[in-house]
Parts: sequence; structure tokens; C-alpha cells
Amino acid sequence: MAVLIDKDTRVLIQGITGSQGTFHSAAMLEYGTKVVAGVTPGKGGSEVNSIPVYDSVREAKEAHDATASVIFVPAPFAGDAALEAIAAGLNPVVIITEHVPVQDEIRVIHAAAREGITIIGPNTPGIINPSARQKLGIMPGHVFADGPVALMSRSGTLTYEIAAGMTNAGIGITTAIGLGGDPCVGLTTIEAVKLFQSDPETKAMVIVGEIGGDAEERAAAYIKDHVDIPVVGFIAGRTAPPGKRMGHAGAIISGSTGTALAKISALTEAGVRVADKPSDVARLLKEMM
Amino acid sequence: MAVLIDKDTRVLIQGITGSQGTFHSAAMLEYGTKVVAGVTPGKGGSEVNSIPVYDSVREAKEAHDATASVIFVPAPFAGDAALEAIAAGLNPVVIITEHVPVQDEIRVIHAAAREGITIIGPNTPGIINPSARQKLGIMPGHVFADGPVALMSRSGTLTYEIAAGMTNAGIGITTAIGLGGDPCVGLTTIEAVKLFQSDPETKAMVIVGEIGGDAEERAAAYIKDHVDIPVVGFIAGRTAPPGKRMGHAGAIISGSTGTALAKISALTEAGVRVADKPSDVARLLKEMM
Amino acid sequence: MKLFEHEAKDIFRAFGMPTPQGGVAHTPEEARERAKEIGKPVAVKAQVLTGKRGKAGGVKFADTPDEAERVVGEILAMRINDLPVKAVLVEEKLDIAQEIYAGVTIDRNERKYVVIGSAAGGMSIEELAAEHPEKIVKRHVDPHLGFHPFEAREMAIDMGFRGKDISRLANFFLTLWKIVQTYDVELTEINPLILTRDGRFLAADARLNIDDNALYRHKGLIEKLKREPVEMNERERRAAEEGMAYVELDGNIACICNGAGLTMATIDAVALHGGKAGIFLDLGGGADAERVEKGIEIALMNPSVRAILINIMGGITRCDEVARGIVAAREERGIGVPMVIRMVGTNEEEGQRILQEAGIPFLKTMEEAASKVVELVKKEAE
Amino acid sequence: MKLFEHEAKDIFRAFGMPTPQGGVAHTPEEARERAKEIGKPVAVKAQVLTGKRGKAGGVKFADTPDEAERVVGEILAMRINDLPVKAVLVEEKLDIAQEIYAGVTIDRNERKYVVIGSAAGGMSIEELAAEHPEKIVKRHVDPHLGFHPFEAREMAIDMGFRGKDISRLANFFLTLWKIVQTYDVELTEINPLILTRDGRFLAADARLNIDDNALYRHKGLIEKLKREPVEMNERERRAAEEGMAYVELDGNIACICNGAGLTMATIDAVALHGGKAGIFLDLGGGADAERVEKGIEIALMNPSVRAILINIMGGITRCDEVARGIVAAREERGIGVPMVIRMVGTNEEEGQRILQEAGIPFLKTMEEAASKVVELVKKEAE
Repeated sequence: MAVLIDKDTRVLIQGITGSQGTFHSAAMLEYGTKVVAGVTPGKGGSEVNSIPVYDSVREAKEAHDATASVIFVPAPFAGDAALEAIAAGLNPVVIITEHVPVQDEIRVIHAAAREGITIIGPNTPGIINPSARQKLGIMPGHVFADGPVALMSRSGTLTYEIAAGMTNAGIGITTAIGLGGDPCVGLTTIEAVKLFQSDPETKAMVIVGEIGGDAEERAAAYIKDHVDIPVVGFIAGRTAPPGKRMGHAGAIISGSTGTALAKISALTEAGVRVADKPSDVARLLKEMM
Repeated sequence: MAVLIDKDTRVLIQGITGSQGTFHSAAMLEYGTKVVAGVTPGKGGSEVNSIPVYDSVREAKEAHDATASVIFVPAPFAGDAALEAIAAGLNPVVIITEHVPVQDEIRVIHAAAREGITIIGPNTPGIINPSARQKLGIMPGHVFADGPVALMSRSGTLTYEIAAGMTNAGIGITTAIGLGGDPCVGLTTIEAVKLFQSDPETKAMVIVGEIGGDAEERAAAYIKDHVDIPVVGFIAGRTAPPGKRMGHAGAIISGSTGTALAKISALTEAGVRVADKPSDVARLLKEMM
Repeated sequence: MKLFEHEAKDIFRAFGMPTPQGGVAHTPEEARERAKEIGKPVAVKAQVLTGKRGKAGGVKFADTPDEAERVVGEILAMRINDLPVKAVLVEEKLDIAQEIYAGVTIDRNERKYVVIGSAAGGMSIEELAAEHPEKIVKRHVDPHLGFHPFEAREMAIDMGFRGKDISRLANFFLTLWKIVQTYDVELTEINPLILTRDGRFLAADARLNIDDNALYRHKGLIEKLKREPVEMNERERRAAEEGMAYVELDGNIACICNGAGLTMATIDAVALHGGKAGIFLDLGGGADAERVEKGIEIALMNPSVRAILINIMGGITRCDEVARGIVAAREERGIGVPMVIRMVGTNEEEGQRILQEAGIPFLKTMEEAASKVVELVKKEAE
Repeated sequence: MKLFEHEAKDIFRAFGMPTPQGGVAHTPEEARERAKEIGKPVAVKAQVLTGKRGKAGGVKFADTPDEAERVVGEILAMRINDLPVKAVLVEEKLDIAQEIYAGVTIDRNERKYVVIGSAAGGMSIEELAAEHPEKIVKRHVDPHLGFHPFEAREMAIDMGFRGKDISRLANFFLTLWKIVQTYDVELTEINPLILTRDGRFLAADARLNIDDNALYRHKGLIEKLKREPVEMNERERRAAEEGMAYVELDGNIACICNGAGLTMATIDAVALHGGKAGIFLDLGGGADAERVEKGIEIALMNPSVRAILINIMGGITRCDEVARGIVAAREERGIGVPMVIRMVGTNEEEGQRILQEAGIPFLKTMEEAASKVVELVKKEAE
């Protein structure tokens, strides 16, 4: 069953008529994702990649019984799109969009929490479940193989790098979740760990973190007391200087908080094996499983 | 036991150092009300009528285990005072203050609803329970006798008029609640009816309504199906012209809604005996009980 | 506080809402200038704070500046619902494809704002609700989450709009909502919101009432409006200054009481006994002698008053203070009409004593008092 | 976007917050005028977007306008943390009774704003948190209910204030919160907020960072500030224009990758092999040949770059496009430093073919590539 999405997930794509939405809806279909409808206000009645487009999430959901949403809407309108998905009860809501204002993110995340809905992102590659052939996002599906390891990450291509390394080593995943590179994201590292801990198919976890915040430290504290399966970690940004945003809005060492060292220490202390380089992840998994 | 307040209610008075707060805290004490503390920010450490004054509701509640609040704070600050009482978990919160902006009222009412707290008012004389000798408000205590009839009203002195008539006729009350004269109030007529319907001590109800809105019509619909004890009504403003606010902000006939006629019809249809004049209320009660 | 159409439209425009080209005029000559600037046929609309302006002849059209000058002359000479017309709004005449309704008001039962739209605008929302409730689209605003663009779009969709019109119309709802929040609005309406034949949406009318209790938060706006509270006559203004609720009715008995509900019940009682109240005057809680005296003074400013009925249920209000006020009013200014007093409650005996000493009779029940005052008025009239 | 102290204080003042009397000066002569206007001893503060300004000598005092002119001359000649000082703020010198901290920032874990106060201001909040966590008062803001006056007062009470000071101090928190909401602020601080010996509270310093992602909502403010994005050098500006994440580091290897996490991992890998990255450059997702070429161009504008490491994990980004960009960069402008390329993923074979035809070698793993580039730099240095 894995987590959050499975073979029965019926996906709606918000902002489907934009260039990103058009490109990735095709890629999702190609991967096998059950994309049932798209939404772009004012474009109702048209089609993108043979997917019917509606003016509102409400209409699309009613017509196609969609259960989850992937949002490609430009940043100024992404918050509203997410609130629309939440109001329609779609779950999870995956916000691919980058550069969403943080006040909008906060509003969306707490509106979702009120309804028990999971927000993935913003600024995420999305979520993928290889066994169900469902990908809600922009990751290259072929680098993720089906298997027993959960993968959660605050980055995109680095995740593909690590997943490819795992695939090459013959290790597949239950579900991979891009948690998003912004300071405030919906599903957090600790929440993802909890989800995977209660997933019977997940036999090990990989946490790909990076500098900024203390999401990894908090997850480590939880892992120490509650997680009984092997966990491997990797933290990017060991050599990043303090006070500079390293690409991701959330990847910044503020004062003395958010350093890679603190995260690595916390994880190690919690029994997580932390890889020195991405290619070590697969090796450590093999050793621990 | 009556409703909302009883002999164990421990009352905190917000805005106690103002002239209204000072005057009415004395009157409440005189009536028998368990006034345990007062709050005026910046006046902490002082006393009013031997009641200790604190800078915040939180401090006052902690020190004296207050359970309910009566607010005399001037209108621009009354909304904040109510939110402070709500945050401290006081229940009910009685807002005596008149002229509270409606946006503040809406905010307060829904913040209270979220916490399961009852707001009485704003613009109310308050609530009184003669058997418990507790009055949280500004009504003259002596006009209310102890007895089996619930009294709920959108007005002040008209309530005293009717209560005095009942008292003269030997009919006392369980609890009298001033619901408040504003368009948006916390406890509504229908909610008050529900409370009294489930109160074993209440053997009959009196609903004093007035023009404006359709609170009485809604209560009537509920009474018709759910209330099995006698109910007597009185509606003020039969001869009021449409489009004019009759003293209370809420007492206005808008278009064709809010007329006394519509309310009287709805109540009568629900089996409520509606008095033509205030002095008839006691007579009708005697006939029905 | 009710805003004039042109004032409301100034606010609408400041929030980016499309309105017809035009401007306000206070004289026929000014109107001519406005029409010239607009350079096409115009609509001329009386600026009065009352509904049904159109039916009363307060809206006219003019093809030329000359004609505009002439019809504005006519309109400025009118009274609409007894209100003088001091200004007109001169606007481009619109080529109407559809009349739409958009508004925001408060739902008293839900204790929430409600955004309302209809593709069948033009008539009043009450009429529409009575005749075509199915054509009304409503959205309650979550007090914690607010009103969002997607909700406004859903309303436009439910009203039957498609394509780019969805967002265009939604923006009107969103702008109204922003204005409601910014200015503590209790009611705002665009009726009609016009869709022109060339596809533009324009707020052709504008209604905007600000919560009087929140005016203290909008001093800047009120200063900018630079206007006297136009709706009041001298008596209403005095009462407002004193913080008394004062309403003029079409009878001749002034009912002076403490408490709005009691005052309403008192005017009803007068009617029940065959009389007609001319004044509703609520002194409020805890009135002292001076306040009572002022209340009587204000009531007597109204020439239609033939008798005074004072009905006091003493709680915070003390009967002795009321009695002193009555005596003072009589002594200092004289009361040229019959007066009936009913007074019970706090310090009743002392009040009674004061009135008796002054030779003023008083009664114990509302009904007696109402009956008595009606009788006196009838006697006077004979 | 970080605002200068004087810009932030202009906003504070516009929201009614008390700040010290004073004004900005760009020359010693202007500073002299400012000091004269103030008419008492002044503090002169370098306007630079960096912390620890005081320790670097960027804050000085002057008893007279002459002295102000002289010290401002000194300050304007300084560089603080490698930033030039282009303006100073000249303000009345305060008679300090207490230094307080007040700020609002975002709690990433709670995904909420948090209002922070301390009666022990002056030092940085990080230092304070480390040394005296018990002296910090925090309040998370409910995303649906907001931050209320009573909460601000509770904070002031918890910070040890009493009497009228409670509301006075609370107003600073409330004003900060209003500013945060109005301008999409991600961090604002008053440190120190000064309580003077004569009982006034004044925002003596001001820090205000606006969410870059929300700047489109605040065009009016940005226009009013009338300033160039001062924090950037030519290379940073170019990268920002192209929408690439570009950070200069203190090494000599330019790491050009796709994706922030991968780029970070790449600079780490360089370090792991004994090298030092000089540039972090994230091309972003789906870079085409032109974009790759531009990325190389920007990297080469930096004179400290001794080698380039291109590390691409092809997903949306196509390796053939990357290869074309590399070839184009080499042909059109020449690349004067060694270059190591690692490329896997989408269209890997085609990319490989293009590079081979151009005679450019490439590697298959990050580690090989990192090791190779470090080796080449070392060889060059010999």
C-alpha cells in the first residue's frame, strides 16, 4: 500500500494548460499515473493530452471522482489553487510551484491541517510510488525502482541521484517523497518518518536532508525512540557558508542553527547511518538491511 | 441547575476600573454574585470594591480560578477583551458593551465557537439566576424572582418590565438571559431555547423578541418540533416603520424581513402564545402552566 | 453610515474596480461640462441615500451636453422620498448586454458575511429572492479562512459565466470583499453590475454602508468624504449628539423611555389604544435629570408632537432623577402639550414624591399610561 | 529583500511606532545638518546590510555637529564585512534605562509566525537564546485567529513590565505584526528597543526582511525605496537575472549543476576530495543549451575560478542540451580553465556523443568528477 498514494489515486492537475502542466501531465500519463482531469479557470471544456480541462476543481472532482491534486499554477496563484483543492477535499495536494510567498504557504498548510489533508511541498518534485506506477510530480520515473525502502528528501535532482544509485545497486523504493525546498512546507521530515514507520511494506528509510532549519534533528529525536527499521541519511551542504541561501529558500544556516554538522550528529546519535557521499547510501542500506 | 451559570460560577470582571465596571461590580456583589477578580491592563495590584484587579485575564484566572467573565470594556477594546477571556477558557463570556463593531463581533463569536464557549451579547444586560443569587450583568436583581420559567430576550428594560410583571403575578424564573440587541450576537434565540429545553428545572419559557432578523422565526421552527413545555412570546416593534433602526442596532426591518408580524405568525404557528402587551405575558403563562 | 453612489464608486475605483466613465456635478452647468468630457450619450443619476431612485424619476439619459444640462436641472429640483437632490452623477450611457447583481452583507443567523451574486440583476435582491431564489448564488465567508479567489470564481461559474468572464466577474466579488474588510462595511451592492455588448464588466451602481460602530477606525476616509451627516434633521442631530436613539414616526405622541425594547413596546401600546406615536426616543441606561430634560427638549422641537408619554422602568435609571428632569423641563422651558408619566423601579417612591410636589400626576402601568395619553390627545383635538 | 535600518524605520514610523529623532545622511556635511536639526548629542550609524555593525566600528557618537561631521567622514570611508558604507543614520543619542528585544520571525517547524520579546535586548537573539533562554518570551501566531492585543500585553507582562508600560510595549509587538502582515515580512527585529530614563520606549534599531517571493505584491514600497539591489555584484546580478541560484564561496572550483541539493552535494564532494568550491551555481530544472552556456559564462566572470565542474543529473534536463551548451561555450568564448563534466540521465548517449565529437571528456559518477577536478586544479597550481 505504501503511503499517501496508491493505485487507486485519481489525480487532478491544476494549471494543466500551462507549459509545465502540459509537459508533466504527459510525463505522468506516460509513467502510468491515473490523471483523470485538469483545471485551469477559463479554459473549461478544452483538453490537454486528451485530459479534460475544467474551470474549477469542484467541477473536475465531481465529474471524475479525483482524489488528489498536483499544482503547477504560477506562484502568485498557487496558494489559492491549493485552498481550492483543500476545499474540494483532495488529498494529498502536491504543490510543485516554486517561489510561493511564505504567508500563502502558512495559510495553506494550516487550512489543510484543519481538514486533515496532507500538503506536499511547495517547491517539491512530488511523490512517486513505483509499484502502483503512480507519480504525482516531475521526477524522472525511470530512476525509481520498486522495492522496500522509503525515500524522503528536501531536494530534487539529488534525490534522483540517490535513487539512481539505489536502483543500480538493486534496491527499490516503496514511495519517494520530495518534501520541498522551502522553509515552510506541508509534510515535514518527521511526519514523513511517522507515515513510513507505520507502513508495513517499508523495511528501511532514506532521509536526504540539507542545511537550514532543524527538521532532520526533530526527525532524529523521533527515530531514536520510535523507529525500529534501518534508516540511512545524507545531508547536503556540509561545506556551505552560514547566512547564504544555497539555492533552496530553506537551505540557509541562520546564526548557528541549520548546520549540516548538527543534523549529522543528531541523526547519528539516533542510530541513523549518515552517508558521506550520495553513492554511499546504497552501500549503507545493504549493510543495514 | 438552570443554564450556563450556577452557584459555583466564579466571575471575573473585565474593565472593572471603569465607571460602569466599578458601579456594576458593586451591584453584582450586593446581589450575591461570586465576583472573584477584576482585570484592567495596567491597573494590576489595585482593588475595586475590595475585588483584586489584575493586568491580564490569565493572571486573574490563575489566582482565583474564575470560570466566567463579564465585559465592561469600551467598544474599541471589547473584542480583544473577549478574545482574551476565550483564550483563558472562561465560559460564559458576557459582553455588556454596546457599539462593538460587527467585524469584531463576528471574529469573537466564531473564536468562541471553536472552543465551545458561549458568548452572551454584546449589547446585553447579561444573565441572571435568582436561585443561585448569581447575576452576570447590569439588570436590577430584585425584579427577578426564583421560579420555573426561563426568560430570554433581545432587550433590557423590556425584560425587566416583563419579569416584574411575572414576579407580581407570583411567577419566578430559572434563568433570564439578555441575548443582546445587536444584529450579530453570540448566544442566539434558538440556542437559548435548546439550552432551556434540556434544563429539567425549566417548566416554561418566555421569548421576548423584537423586529429585525429572523431569530424568532428560527426558534419557532425548532419549538414546533422539539419543545414540549409551554412557551409564551412577546414581540416589540409591531408598529415600527421599515428601514429604521429602533434603538438597537439589530432592530430594523430590512425590505420585508424582520417584521413583528412574521415573527408573531411563526411563533403562533409553533404553538407559542404571543402576548399583545407585556402585561399579558404573566397571564398567558398562568393559563398554560 | 451610508455612502453616496459617487463616494462608493470612488472607493471601488481606488481598489481597481472598473466603473463607468463619469463624474459628479452639483449644478446643471457642471453636468454639461461632465457630459462634454465624456463625449457620448450620458446617464444622469440623482445622488440620494434612498432606494427606488429610478422609479422616482431620479435617473435620466441625455444624448448631448445641452440635454444633460436640462435634465440635471430637473433632477436637482426634485425631492426623492422626501430627500433633496444636491448632486448628480453624470456617466457614460452603457450599452447593456446583461444586468448582474453582486453584493456582500451580513447573515445575522450565521454570524458571517455572505457574498451574493445573481445573473439577473437590476431588481432589488429582496424582490429577486422572492421571485427567483434559484437565480441567487451565495457564499458564506469563513470567519477564520476568509473569502478566496477560487470561491469567487465558483460563484461566477454558478451564475453561468464561462471563459475569461469567470475571472473578470470574480474580481468584482473579491474587490467587494477587500473593501468590506478594509472599511468595516456592513452592506455593499453593485446593482446593476453591467456586462456591456462589447464585453466589459462595469459597476454601474454602488451602495456602501459602513458600520457606524466602526467609524472611529476610518477617520481618514470620513475626512476625505468631507461631508456632514446629511441624513439628519436638527432634532436627529441633537439626539445623536446626546447618544439617544431617536426616530421620527408619522404620529403625534412622543414616547420617551429607557431602553430600545421598552420604547418599541411603548409605541406599540400607544397604537393598541388607538393612538399614533410620533417620536421614538430611547434615553438609554442610567439617564440623569439633565438627560431626561434634554430628551423632553428634543421631543418638543418636533412640531407634530401633541403629547408626551414618558415610560420608565427603573433599573440603573433612577426614578427620582427622571422626576427631577421632568420638573426641570417644565419649569425651565415649559411644556406646551399634555404629558403622561409612568415610572416604576429604582427610587420609585422618591420620584413619586417629587412629581406629586410639582403637581404632576403619574401612573403605574404601561397600559394605563398609553391609554391615558391617547385619550388626552383625542381630547385636545376636539 | 533586506531593508536598511533607515528604510525600516520609515515604515515603523508610518505605522505609528516611536523611533528616535533623526535622519539619513550621505555626506559628512549632510550629517552635520542633521545633527544641528536634532540639537543635542547624536549617535551616527553606518547603513549596511550586515550584522555586528557596532563591533566593526560602524556606530559612533558625537556631542556637536562638528564632531558628527568628523565621525561620519570616518564611517563613510569604512567597509564593514566587505560592504561599502554609502549612508549613515544620524539620531538623537538616547539616555538608556533598559535595552529590550522585540521581533517577529517564522518558526519553520510550526509553520507559524512567532513573536519574540526579551527584557534583555542588545545582544543578538541567537546569543540570548544560548545564554539566557529563560529571558526570552515567545508567542506563536495562530494562522487563523491572528495576533491580538491581549497576547502582546501578556508578553509585556511576562517580560516583567507593569502599569502603563504594559500597553506601551505591547504596541511595539502589535505594530511589528501589522507590518509583517502588510509587507510579507519574513523577519523583523527591534534590537535594541530602548526604554529611556524619562520613560519613553523607542525603536533604536530596525531590521526588516521582506519575503523575496512576495515582492510582486509590494511594488509601491519598492518604488518608494528607489534603490538598486545593493547586495549584488555583477556576477550575482547576471545570475539573478537568469533566475539561477548563484553563491560565491572562498575556493576556486565552479560547480555548475542542476538542482540545489545536487549542487550542495557537489561542493561537498569537491571538499571531500581535498578541493574547494568557489562557485555554487544551480541552473535549475530543464536547462537548455543556451542556459548552460550562460551559466558557464557567469562562472567565468569570476576571476578566482581555476576549474569548472559540471554535474548534471538529467531528469527534465536533457544531457544533449547540456552538451550543446558546453560545446557552444567553448567555441564562442573559449574556456580558459580546465573543465570536468559528469552527466547522466535523460538523453545521456546523445549528450555523450556530442561531447566526444567535440573532444570533451566526461565522467559517469560524481565522485570521479569531483576527484578529477581537484586533481586538475592542483596540477595547474604546480
